[in-house]
Formats: sequence, C-alpha cells, structure tokens
Amino acid sequence: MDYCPHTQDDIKQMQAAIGVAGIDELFADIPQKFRLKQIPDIPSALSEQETVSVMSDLARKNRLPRFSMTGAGAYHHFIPAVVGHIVGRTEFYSAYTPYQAEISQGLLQAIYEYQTMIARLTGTEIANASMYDGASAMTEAAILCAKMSGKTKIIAARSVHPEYRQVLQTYCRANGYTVVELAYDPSGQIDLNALQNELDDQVAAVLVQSPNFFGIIEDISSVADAAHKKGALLVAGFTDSTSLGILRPAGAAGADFVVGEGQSFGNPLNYGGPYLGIFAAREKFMRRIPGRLVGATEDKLGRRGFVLTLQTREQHIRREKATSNICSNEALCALAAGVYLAALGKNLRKLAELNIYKTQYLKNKLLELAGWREVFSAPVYNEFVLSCPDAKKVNEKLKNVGIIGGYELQKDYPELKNSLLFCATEMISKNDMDIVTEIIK
Amino acid sequence: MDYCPHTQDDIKQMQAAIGVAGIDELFADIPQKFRLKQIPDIPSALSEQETVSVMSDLARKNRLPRFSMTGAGAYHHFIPAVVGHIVGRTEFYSAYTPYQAEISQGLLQAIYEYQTMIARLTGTEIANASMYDGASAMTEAAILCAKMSGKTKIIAARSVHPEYRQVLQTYCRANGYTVVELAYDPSGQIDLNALQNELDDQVAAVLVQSPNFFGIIEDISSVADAAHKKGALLVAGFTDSTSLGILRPAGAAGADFVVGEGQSFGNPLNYGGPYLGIFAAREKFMRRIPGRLVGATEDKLGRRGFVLTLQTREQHIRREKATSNICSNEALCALAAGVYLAALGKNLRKLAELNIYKTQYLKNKLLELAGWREVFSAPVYNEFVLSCPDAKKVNEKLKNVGIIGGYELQKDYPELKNSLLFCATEMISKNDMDIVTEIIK
Amino acid sequence: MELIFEISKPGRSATDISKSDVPVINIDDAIGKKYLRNELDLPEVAEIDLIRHYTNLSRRNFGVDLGFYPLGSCTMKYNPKVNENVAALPGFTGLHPYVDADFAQGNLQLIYEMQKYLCGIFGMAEFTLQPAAGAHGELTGVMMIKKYFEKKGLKRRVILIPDAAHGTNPASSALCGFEVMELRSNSEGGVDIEHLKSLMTEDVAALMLTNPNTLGLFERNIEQVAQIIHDQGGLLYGDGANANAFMGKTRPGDLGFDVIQLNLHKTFSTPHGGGGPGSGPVGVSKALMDFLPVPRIVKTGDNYSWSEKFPDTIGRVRSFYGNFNVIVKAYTYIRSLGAEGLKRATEMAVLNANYVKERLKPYYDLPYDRGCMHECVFSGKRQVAENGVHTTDIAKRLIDYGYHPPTIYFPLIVPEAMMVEPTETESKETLDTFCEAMIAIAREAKENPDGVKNAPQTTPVTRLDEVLAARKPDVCWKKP
Amino acid sequence: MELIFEISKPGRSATDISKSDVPVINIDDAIGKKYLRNELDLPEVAEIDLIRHYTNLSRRNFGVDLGFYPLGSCTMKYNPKVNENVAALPGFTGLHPYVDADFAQGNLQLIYEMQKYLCGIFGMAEFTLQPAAGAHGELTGVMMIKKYFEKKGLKRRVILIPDAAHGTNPASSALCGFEVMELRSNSEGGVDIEHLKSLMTEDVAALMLTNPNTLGLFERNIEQVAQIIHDQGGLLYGDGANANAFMGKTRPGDLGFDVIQLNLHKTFSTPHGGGGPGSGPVGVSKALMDFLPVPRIVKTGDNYSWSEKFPDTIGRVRSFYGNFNVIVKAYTYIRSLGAEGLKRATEMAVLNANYVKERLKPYYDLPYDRGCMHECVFSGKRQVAENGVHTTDIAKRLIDYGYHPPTIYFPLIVPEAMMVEPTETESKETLDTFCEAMIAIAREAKENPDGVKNAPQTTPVTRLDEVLAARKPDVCWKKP
Ligand SMILES: Cc1ncc(COP(=O)(O)O)c(C=O)c1O
Ligand SMILES: Cc1ncc(COP(=O)(O)O)c(C=O)c1O
Repeated sequence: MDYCPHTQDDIKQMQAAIGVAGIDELFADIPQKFRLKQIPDIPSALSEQETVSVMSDLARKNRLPRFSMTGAGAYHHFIPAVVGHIVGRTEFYSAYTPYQAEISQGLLQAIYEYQTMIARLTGTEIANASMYDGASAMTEAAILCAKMSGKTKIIAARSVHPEYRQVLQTYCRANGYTVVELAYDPSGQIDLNALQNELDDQVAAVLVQSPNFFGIIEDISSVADAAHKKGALLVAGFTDSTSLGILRPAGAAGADFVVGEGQSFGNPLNYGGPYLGIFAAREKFMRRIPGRLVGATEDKLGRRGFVLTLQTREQHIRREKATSNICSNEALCALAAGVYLAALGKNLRKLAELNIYKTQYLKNKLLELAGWREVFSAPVYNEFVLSCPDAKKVNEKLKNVGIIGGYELQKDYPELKNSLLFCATEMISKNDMDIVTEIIK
Repeated sequence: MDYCPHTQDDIKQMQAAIGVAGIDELFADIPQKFRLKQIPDIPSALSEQETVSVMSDLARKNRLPRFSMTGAGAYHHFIPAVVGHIVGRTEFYSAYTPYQAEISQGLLQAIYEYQTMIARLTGTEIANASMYDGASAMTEAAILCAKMSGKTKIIAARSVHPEYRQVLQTYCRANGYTVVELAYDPSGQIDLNALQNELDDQVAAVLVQSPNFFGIIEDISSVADAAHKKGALLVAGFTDSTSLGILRPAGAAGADFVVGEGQSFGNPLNYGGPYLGIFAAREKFMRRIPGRLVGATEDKLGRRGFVLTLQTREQHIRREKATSNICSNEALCALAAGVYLAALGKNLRKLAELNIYKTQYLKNKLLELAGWREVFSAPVYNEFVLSCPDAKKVNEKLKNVGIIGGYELQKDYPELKNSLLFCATEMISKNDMDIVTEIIK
Repeated sequence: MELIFEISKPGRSATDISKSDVPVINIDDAIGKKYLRNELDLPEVAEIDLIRHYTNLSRRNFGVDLGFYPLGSCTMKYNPKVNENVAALPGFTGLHPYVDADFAQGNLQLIYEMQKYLCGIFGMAEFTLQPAAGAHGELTGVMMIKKYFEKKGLKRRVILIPDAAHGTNPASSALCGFEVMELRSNSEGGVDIEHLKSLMTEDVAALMLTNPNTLGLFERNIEQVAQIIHDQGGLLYGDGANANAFMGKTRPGDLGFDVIQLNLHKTFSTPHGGGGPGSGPVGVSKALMDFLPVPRIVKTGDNYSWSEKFPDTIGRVRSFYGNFNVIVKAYTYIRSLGAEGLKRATEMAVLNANYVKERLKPYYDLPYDRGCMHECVFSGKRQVAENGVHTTDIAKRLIDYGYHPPTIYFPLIVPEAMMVEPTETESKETLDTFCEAMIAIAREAKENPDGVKNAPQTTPVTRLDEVLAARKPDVCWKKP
Repeated sequence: MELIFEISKPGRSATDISKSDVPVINIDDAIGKKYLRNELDLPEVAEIDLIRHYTNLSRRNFGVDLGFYPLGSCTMKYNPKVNENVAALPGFTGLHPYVDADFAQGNLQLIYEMQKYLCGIFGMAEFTLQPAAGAHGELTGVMMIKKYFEKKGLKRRVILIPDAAHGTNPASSALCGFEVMELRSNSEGGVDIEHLKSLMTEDVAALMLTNPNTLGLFERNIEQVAQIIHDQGGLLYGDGANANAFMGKTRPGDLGFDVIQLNLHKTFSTPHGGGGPGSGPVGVSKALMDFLPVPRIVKTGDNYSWSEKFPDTIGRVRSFYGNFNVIVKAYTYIRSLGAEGLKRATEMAVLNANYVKERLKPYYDLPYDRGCMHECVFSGKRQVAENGVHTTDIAKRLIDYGYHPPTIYFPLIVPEAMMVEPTETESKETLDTFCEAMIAIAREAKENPDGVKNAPQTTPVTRLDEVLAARKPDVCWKKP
C-alpha cells in the first residue's frame, strides 16, 4: 500500500513547474557515492488486507493472561467506553502541539481541564500537560531541584520503583549529581532516622513514593518536615495513580513536587507504553517546571480562550538554557486521563475503595497458604509484599495456567528473598482469587 | 448503569414546576389495575465493567471459524479500515433521518453520492437510500410492478435466493398476488422456454438474479426481451454485490429494476444483519419507488445543497396511499457502502477478478476429489455448485476443524441431492483451499 | 462542499487489492465478454482525500452526541458508548448467518433471552426479532392478524386507525391488502368511543392503536376500547414506538393488546444511524403465536437452534434473522439498566416531557392541556395568526440556537404541530436552556418575524428550496 | 465553551463502580484516617454531558484529517487508518510490561524486527526503541557519546550545534552537562566549514547535525564535515527528525554519522496525538553499541527475551520499553510500504516541497534559493517592510483560508520565518489551492493589511492575548 496521491501526470506537471527532468535531480545535493540503490532487509510491500493478516498473526503470537496479579508500576484497570470514543476523535489524535491556539481550542481547553484535575488530585496548585512517564517525571523533578538549588546530592528512597531510580541514576550520572539511596524500615516505610542522617546542606531533593513500590503508604508529612528543615525539597511520587482518589495527596502533606505514572487513568497497559508522566508542583515553581502549560486568556472580544503559555521555559525559545529538553510529550494520554477522571468523578474514591477490598481479600487468601508471611506491617493501597517458600515455583505454576503471579522482588532487592509483590485491582474477581490459592497449594 | 442525569434536587424542582407531588402522579392516566409493580424475568442491573464482562463471555460462546466457504447471500469480504472510521463518526451514527436539511448536509450529501454510485454500478438512472435487505428490496420491487400494472402474477426464477422467494411469498400471499416459480436449465440459467410459456398478459414482473443463487451468471438481456415483449417488467437481482464490479449491469441489459443485497460493500457479516437492500430503477419510476431519495437543490444564495425529496411517495405524507410503508431504513449501512465504494473505486474490478481466480482454484481443487462433479455448466462469479458422494459428511469433517463448508442445497432444492454451493472470496487463501481437500479426502 | 466525484482523479485509490496467490485466468474466456462490463465509473480518491471528504461531511451533520435532539416520536435518547463497544466484538460481528448452530450458541442465547426479556417487559406470550424496523414490524403484525382470521375461515377487510396515527400504520395495513378506516379522536385527544362503536363491525379485523398516542397522551379508556374490539371478535394492535412512555409502568399485554411492535432503536437505545438500521420486534398473545414468522429459535436443554417447523407461520419476512447487531445493543441496554433502570428511564422521560410542557404552555398553544407521557405536542397556530411565523420558521430558528428541531407538522390533527420528545437522558439544565430558546423565539416572532423566517443563518447552507428539488429532481449526479 | 467543571453537578457520574464481590472493610481502620483525603474535587457529569463536552471540544480542533497541515519540521503526513486498527488489537494493547517473555513473543519479535528494519534503512549497527520522543532520543544519544569518551578516559566538554538547529539539540546537550558552542551557517545555508574547523578541537565531543537541516537543505559537504569531526576524534550526531527527506535515498550510517535519533511519529507516520505520544529510537555505529540503554532485546533461536547484561550501558532512560504501541503503528507502516514505498514517500515529499517553493518564490522572500529537500523556508521580511504585516499575521490569515499555518519564526536564523513541509501525502490539487491562498494573502498584505492583521475571523475565538496569559498565568481553574 502506498499513501501518495500522485498520479504520473501530477508528477510530470510538478517536475516541469520545478524545472527538473526527473525525480533524481531533486536529490542532486546527495553526493553520488552516498546514493542508496535499495533499502536492505525489508520485506516487500503488503496490501491493506495482507497488512491486517500479518499484524493479526503477530498479535496472536502474544498470549493474553487469564488475569494478572502484577502491578509494580503498570496497572490493569477498567477503562470506561467513553475514553476510547473521545481519544478516537480524529480532530484530537491527528493534530500536533497546539501552537496555533485559535484552531486548537478543543485540545487546549481539554488540557487546561486536565491540569486543573491533576492539581486538585495531587493537592498542588499547578500541573503540566505531561512528561514521558512516571520515571522521567520524577527524574526531571529531581534534576530541577538540583538546578534551582545548585546542590548536587539527591536522596532517593529504596522503596521508590527500581526502574525510576535507574532512570534517575542515568540522568544524574550524566550531570555529575550523586544519588544516595535511603533504606526502608521493617514497616516498609522509609527509615526516618536514616533520612535525618543523610540530610545535609548539599541535599537538593528527597525522593519518595506513596504508595511506594511495596504498596506501602508513606508518612509524607514527616518526610516533608525533615527535608524542609534541611533546606531540601520533597519530590513525592506514587505508584498507582488511582490511589490519589482516596489517599491524602502529597501536595497537602507538604511535598514540593508530586510526580508519577498516570497510566492508570484510562490508558491501556500497552506492554509498557505510551503512558504519561504526571508532573504537579507548588505555584512558586511555575516558571521553572518542564513541559507544556496551557493557560487561560482572552481574545480581542474578551471571550475566554486558551493558549500554550510560559513558553520561555521551553527549549524552542531558551535552547540550552531551557528548564528541560522535552518537546513532544504524551498529550493524547493526558487527554485520556482527563476524560477518565471526568467520567469517574467522585467515583474515583469508590474505585479506590474497591481496590482496597480486593487487596485485603487476596492478601488474606494467600496468607492461608503454608509458609506465607507478610513482609511489612504498614498500611497498603492495592499492592502488598508476601514471602513464601518458593517464589519462582509459585509464579511458574500460575504461568502454566495462564495467570500472571506476583512480581519477584529479589532481582531488585537481594535481601527480599522469595518475596512477591502482589496487586489486586477491580479487574480481578473473588472467583479468580479463590482459584489462585487452589493452584498454588 | 443508569443514563438519566437527574439528581434528587432536579426531580424535586421539576415536580414542583409541573405541580405534582410525586412521579406516580404523572402516570395517573394509567388505570390502577394495570399499573406494573416490577418487570419480571430481567436480571438485575450491571455496572459498566460487569456489562463488558457479561457481553464478552456471551461473544466468546460463539466460535469464529478458521475460514468459510459459504456465501449464499452473505459474503465475507475485507473491509478497508476507513469504513469503520467514517461510520464511527458520531455525527453520522447518532443522527436520525435528515428531515432538517440544513443541519444534515453531511449525511444528505453522502447519500446523494451513494445513490449516484449505485445507479452507475447497476446501469440504471436512480437508486434510493436503502431498503431493509436484498429480500425486501426484491419483494417491494415486485409488489410495485403489480401495483403499477394492476396485474397479479409474478414470475420468480427458482434460482433466486430461496429466502428471497419466501419473503416474496409472504408479501404476495397477504396481497393476493400469485407467484409462479420458473425452472432453471441444465446450464444453471433460467429455462427461457419455460419463461415463454409462463409469460402471459397477467404477468406483472419477472424476477431473476445474476449471479443467481447457484453463482451462475444469467443472460439478462434475453430475459428482458422476453419479459418486455409480454408487457412484463424485469426485476433483476444479484447475490454478491461485488459482482457489479465486473459483470455487465442488469440495468444496461434492459432490467427495469435492479435490486439486491449490499452487505458486501463494507458491512460485516453480523450474523445476518444489519444489511442493506439496494434498490435501483429506471428514471421513469422515480415518483413510484419506495424509500428515501436525496435530491440536490439550492439555498437562497444559490449554493448547492441536498434535501430529502419526492416525499409525497412516502407514508408520512401519503399514508395508506404511499408506495411503501418503509420509514427507518439502513442509512448507516448505505453510508458504509458508499465509503467502501469510494475507497475501492476502480479497484472494485480487481477485487472481482481476484474472487474469480480464487473460485476457479477452489473448484478445480475440489473436482480432484473422487466422486465430485460439476452440477451446472454456465459461467459463474464467486460461487459454484458441486455434487459429491456425501455432502453432510463433508461439512461435518470441515466443521470439526473449525471450517465452514459449502451450503447444502438439498433443503431448498430436493432434486439437488448431495450438492454443495461453495463460495470463494479474497478472504480465503490458496493455503486454506489446499488444506480443505486434505481434510475432505 | 465538493462531491466525491468532483475530487476524483484517474489512477488514485484509497485501498488496494492483494496480488493473487492462485493462478490468474483469462476472465474474458472464463466468463464471456458479453457478460462483462466495459466501464466502471466510480470515484478515484486517495485515502487522505476520502478521510477528509467524509470527516468534513460528518462535521456538517448534527447528532444527539452534539446536542439536544427532541425529535418527537423518534426517541432520540443518548445511546451508551459501552453498547457500541460490545456490539463490535468479533464474536458478534464475525459470524455468517448460515453457520451451524454449534458456532453461534452465544448469538442464539442472546436472541432467545432478548425475546424472553421483551415478553416480561410488555406482557406478551412470544416475540419475533426478525423485522428490520418498526414499519416492518407493523406489516408483520398485520400479516399475522390476517392469517389469524383466515385460519378461522373469516375474511375481515378493514383495519381501524386513529386520525392521529403515524403514517406507517395505514401504509402497513394497505401493503397487506386491508382497507383503512380512520377513527376520530375526541376532544381530549383520545379515542372517540362513540365513533369507535359505530365503526366496529364484524368486518373489522383490528384497531391499530398507539398508546400513548402521537399526542403523547395515554388512552384513559383503554379497557373499554379493548372491550369494544374484542366483543366483536376483533384484535387490538399496539404500535409500540412510544414504549418509552410506559416501559416498567404498565404492559400492553395486560392492557388487552393482542399484537405490538417495538422500535428497539428508540426505546432500547440503539443509535439511529442517520435513518437506520433499526429493529422492530413483534410481540403477540398466545392466540397469535402460531402465526409468527419463521425461523423461530428453540431451546432444547442448554442448546439453541433455529426451526422452521411451524405450519401456521405467515412465512419469512426478512432474509436471515433480522438486524442482529442492533439487537445486541438493545440487549446490552436491558442488561445494564435492569428492571429498575428501565422503569426509571420511563419515569424521567415522562417527567422531562411534562416539565417542557409546563414551561412552554404560556408561549405556545397546547391543543390538549392535560398531563402528557413521554412527549408533548404544541401548535404554532398563534404565531401564524399573529405574526405569520410558521412552525417551519420556528424549527429553523431553533437550529441557530444550537438545537435540533422537534418533529413538525405531525400529528396531522394538530395544525402547525411541534412535537417535543425530550427523552430521559436530558438534564434539567438542557431542558431549561431549550425552553428559554423557545421562549426567545416566541418573542422574536412578535418583534422580528422576518429574522425568524430567514433562519437558519448559522448553517453551511441557508434554507433550501425543496420545491425546486421536487420539480426538477436531481437524485443522481451527472458529469457537467 | 463551558469548562467541564462549570457543567458539573453533585450526584452525577458518567460511569459506575461495581459492587464489591469480596468483604467490605472499614477503610479508616485499615489505612488510618491521617493517610486519607477528605475531599475529592473532580467534575461530576453524566455520560451524555461528557460525550457532548469532549465531542464539541474536538470540533474546535484542527487535525491533518480535516485539511492541509504544513507544519514545518513536524512531518504532518496523513496517518493510515489501518495502522490504528491493528495497533488496537487486544494482543498488542493488553499485555503488562512485566509478563514473562513467553506471553509476549509477538511483541518482542515486532520490536526486534523493527530494530533490524531501522538498521537497514539508516545504515546503523544497532537501534534502541526506548526513547519516548525525539528529544528523549537526543538525550540518550548524547549520553552515549559522553560514555564513549569516559570509556576512553577522555573528558570532552563541548558539543557543536549549528545556529539553525532545533531547540531540543542544545537543550538535550545541556541536560547532559555539555557546553554548547554555536556553529555558523554559511551563505548557502550549510555548515560554515571554516568556522567548523576553527571550533573543532580535542575538547569537542561531537557535532550535532541535522541533515537536511531545518532550512530543508542537504549538507553538500557532509563528507568533509564528517572528516573534520572524525579527524579530531569527535563523533557526528545526526538529528533524524528530517528523515522523511532521505529515507530510501541515502543512509546516515553511510554519510558518516555515528549516532542518530529518529522521530517515528514523523517519518513513520504515527498520529501526533495533539503533541504526543511520539517515539525517538536511537541508532548507533558499532563503536557505540555497548553503551545502548538497557534492557536490550536478544534473540536465541526463535526465542526473544530482554537482557540487562550489558556492563557498559548508559543505563535505563525510561521505565519499561518505550512507547510500544506507537512502535506497532510505525512497524505496520514499514511493512505495508516496503522498501519501494518508503523510497517513493521520500521522493514525493521532496517533490511537493520543491513545487511549493517554486510556486511561492515570486511572492515571498526565499533566503536560500536552491533545491530543497522535504521542506522549504520562506521569510516574511518583505511583507513586514512593505506593509507591516508579520509572519504571525500571515499564519493567522491562513487559518481563515482553511489551512493549518506552517511553522513560524523557526529556524531562528531566518527572520520572520515560514517553514512549509507539505509531506508526500498531499496532492497537487491541495498544494495548488494552498499556494493560491498564500498568494492571495501576499496580495491582501498589500491591499488590506489590517484585514490580515485581524485574522483569524472564522474561528471560535479571535486572536488570543498571549501576553496576558504569561503575565497573569491562569493554568488551573479556580471556582469563582
Ligand atoms: C409512532 C410511530 N410508529 C411507527 C414508526 C415507524 O418505525 P420505523 O421508522 O422504525 O419503521 C415510527 C417511527 O418513525 C413512529 O414514530
Ligand atoms: C528538527 C527536530 N529535532 C528534534 C525534534 C524533537 O522531537 P520530539 O518533539 O519528538 O521530542 C523536533 C520536533 O519537534 C524537530 O523538528
């Protein structure tokens, strides 16, 4: 299939208008020796029908699990039908960044609404219109703290998602910042004493997640106090963003930045992407934060309208002095998140409660199994850690019947041998959970 | 789930405005004894998530075949992606009949374009914007011929789709018209001598299909001449509408009405519906044909616009004198057909050729099997009839491996024992067809 | 906008055809030149042209997803998106109608249960889901009535139809060879009992009654009406297009109806598709069950299958089994709402209609001033008399206010009729702003009648010349 | 239009939550009051409100499916619908990133083959698909460059970037701790070789070159440029955002580039989504392979899996594996076009750009009058000087003609720049009507400059006050 509308006639006429005898003349600037005859290693073209069958075969090579008990940064939630119908509106998805406000009011308003919802959810005053994912959101917040303060030390709780910390390391290494990792205590929360000891006047930011990677809810306000006393800023993340529907927002507990993965808000699992980074902050950082910001303004007749604003923060104006290099972001995922939140409204709390009920049930169920124990004691949202006689074997058994078990923590936390991180959302039924224990035992 | 936006407050205020104390007062006109307490036999309400899982389970109770060799009035063709994206535009599907032209120009123009494409395809001058299906299109054409002529006899070839003839019978019985069935000859075409004999001055219309139910291409012009000589009108149908891409249209061969099933044009199999009845005719019948007609006109500034026209034919104006009782039709299916035809354009012929190639191959393949014979000799489009030692057994074997075999003709044509009607479209691959013979032998 | 033909250019195409994986044969030889066409005059456009053409066309069309659409008698309620999604599942869309029942147990169960649900909701003995639309259902019902009398060896020629009835009622009766006699409405907008008595003879097969009728009024004397018909051995046919007015509150079966047709696309919330597809199931009482069209679905154990073995059937009214995929959406709607939800839908629909009626009463004539059901009918008489502003003008002006106009000039017994059916899915806010627009237009009719007569002004075209369209019909484009 | 918050009403909701099938527990006890929030201030709207709100918002937005969108440097080509459909297959959308590789062989094969295809198209040794966008790819590439020198025990501080480069280039370099030095363009719009020589020292890690550059001009001296960089042990980085200009005609790998990033959403036709998601794969030469981010995909036999065992990796740049579902669409695009189709896309893209350049040259200043590649850059200097009409005004006026404006005021080295990238999916007819609009506007600028300055007039809002927006930022709605 070929998507060029050019007929032979068109091409002739256009060549004449340009004054070239053939297409190749248009590529005269490419030195002869570098001209390519033919792209290697690409299968020949397909008709539309062939394309569909080739791609369907490939999709079928994947195996969709019966159900899954792994969250660990990506969560299986029900997506109301309206979300797909709205993000499927071609006026939205076939547009690009709304540089030209007058013909982009739809997207601009939708994003302004998204920013407002996120600010309210996170207990902050402002939010941008998305970073790449939770990891880059947290990382850019940390980098920003360092840039603003001129300090070079960043404290990250070990209970922050391992991959987020790896991304943080990658960015910090390139910038010569040092990352100090902070232990968790037996409850699963961060060790406040360890924090006190690590905090010195070189610390730009403290990074925590609540719920953290273990599903544990952190005591953000204590962390915030400790950090602020030492002039450090607090970057608070979260794992499953649906937790924002019921947990006290980090913003309200004193965090300077609230960042995290927004996938749970109306975006499919998609094998890891596209997702969206939620980035919210205190108002005072408005002119420093990375990413797009939509602002309300007026037209010549005083009618309300929306535009991209404070662009002097951005690379296309500030170049090497920009607060970030981000340009394309995850706008459509943010739109989905906005529609999702508008669809649920206050029901987001009900959803969070349901997740908690399911989680409790699964935990109790699994604890009935011989040799299974709780690893941590602090309260959790929809994930929890249990240790068992043989984690690998458990997952193997479940896999054989098409069920995804828990996340094996040992690879990231050597000290947590045979410990599994389980997740239960509204997508798992009582019946599913009852089956699980049958299969494992 | 409940789709009423009414809050308790709203309801109170509205009751007050109306002057009733409660909802039940609004139903005061319903005699007490007839008031219903509770609808029986309906499962309790479902949440959106539950709805999706209940319906998905039901859908999974169906078994999708690996591939199918049955056409017989409904055809499996590839549907270009654009079709779904256009009929999925909510401005189209959430609208109703475009009574108010000024806010319905989109649909009206699309239907005007559809009418034009159909007229061109069928070799006629006019086409309406859809009947219920092929059967009702053919039946209403026959009834119309009888009404216009005052004659009461209708000749229908036995090679017309059995269900179409059954529907015709049902309508004619109610109207006191007699239907005479016309034999086919050994070639599979209708028996022209038999036709001559049946034709008398009481015959309102002759009904044929080309390709007919056996896949055979009829000699429409001879039939037309015969019919017209005796003052009868010719209603020519077709089976798979993609055949119109390559076969001489009945309109060009002298048919007065060209009718048939349009499902093949961009509409999924959907287990039989919704489909769309194609109804095309000679210009002289314009003021008599059933169904919606869109016409071009002008607005006050002389700009081109489109409206529903010649509505005096229709029930909402003419009531019992209307040419038909049809009101809601298959507009969205007609839109899909229009988009499909616009997408393929001249490629419709290529598609038809591909169907012919596949059909030839399948026929030859099957004829290699011991005891398989061709039943008819005339040329076919993408269906053909073969007789074999044990038709039931063949289909049983195929069914066991998830393949739909041929249509068993015996139930409609007792004389065609162990005869199967096979169909091969672009959706069946050489590989599939090679497997088939392996399975059968 | 240009026509697809006007943007067509030879050599373009929006999709392609696969190369053949089987031997290519000579078509002329295989089929014969005389059977082949030599031209194929279809548009040739690239995918980008096609998408832009139809997408921009869609933007010149108004649907209920864009705004209020109070088109009376058509029940333009909001259709839930989840229904669209589940109906699009390959399991529902992918099956050929002739697959062996083993492949289609899910579809068959759905059809079987849908019939059961409808029997429960409407109090009928059995339903067929075959008819493709309401009018098709009417025809099917009338055919059964005809057969019913034939079975009895009786030949009744007449069907009584109220003057307020929808056009499809007489049209369907006529299409079935019946003679139609018009039944007068009384001063209350109900059946004129005396007139009914005078018309009801041994020659009358049935009364085709819409209840509530097209004025949105419930027939208070329904019991007596049924009595009169049945006493003479006649049958009572119910046009169920207005079922959104009583579903969950009363049942036609209990009211004495022998046959009813439904419009699933209205009451059971399937998108109207710009004029269709619809679905017009027909429900019957025990007495008429044997005449139902074939095929009918039978359940044996947990197994479902189709059967044609019903000797007294009127036969087949459509190929295959009706508009199945529409039925999937309606089934989904019933399952998600449940008994309580269906009842609430009716209650809110009636509440909305009465609210609009009360708010607009002072500004527009209300020919029958009593409690209405799911819709209310005003008359533009006053505006015509005082300002020469017609109902069409009011309708077109509403477009400028961002609304789809109500149904106009129907029912015929109301001069300059405006038939408003808000449906239950509209909020009080929407009704209030609509009513304010109607009130503003009533004022405009007085103060600036020409402004109203020149509406609409906000549309891609202004008022179109329908007379020209009918006088010089152009229903098929010809290259200039 | 009202905000979703302004149409919100307590008690409404567009979806519901299932009743719990497991025991309900007391949340306050289970979690502790101090950890719970007491308010949740989200909009409350019914499904009908939500659909109407966002559908009507969409109708106030312009996308390439509505019309011509020549936004320079962004490659707004038409994106095939079939790609959307296949990417939506449950097999692709439904998998959790942490499922065992056995469940994801289809996805892994797709990623593996996609990397192979990109290597073939661009002549690189290996690709990573992890970066989420072009700028993310730049950062990843620059990090690898840094690591490359660290491995050698060298510390090079500088990256050279042409003055015409896209803002993300210097921003990415800075975000990686490099010092940016600006490289001048010569009179031909190419690299000023002498300036390059003078800047190129042992302290320079790399030159970040966009070829063709943002003027749409191919670097004729590319061989010499590469030579100069490499002679000093430096690396040549290629910003591949403009790959639509050469894909199939030449390969960065052959031209001497050591690292390039692509913008799949541009060259490989994935919808831009109103600003994203995109995808920014990075390709490297053999010398840099070891530094690629982890995880990397490995094939053993017919089996695919992820591996992190690459000691010299720069580490991880994103969680999971990148914007997988975007990659599915790009992969589909490559498969359907094949080698010939990709080449033809480039050829038609360049043909279109040169056609527009030639047609508009007489009316707008063309700072570099030579054959362009996939885009051409005009200057509005003349209109400013003669009529006081600025490029913004011209852009806004184009909106009234039904077009999305080109990229404006970029590249920075062209005053009043208008950067037009037609892409290959646009027809001659579209380019002609666009050019006629541009010509008409040039005339309007002379005859009626105020008309142009007051554009647009056809939009729901007229020109918006961006200064006010920045001076009194309102980025989060507050209840009045
Ligand atoms: C009262 C009434 N009866 C019958 C019909 C006919 O239904 P359909 O359009 O589905 O054929 C309609 C709908 O237009 C109607 O309003
Ligand atoms: C030349 C050039 N380089 C880099 C980028 C950045 O790509 P992205 O927006 O995907 O981050 C862009 C796109 O805006 C570009 O045009």
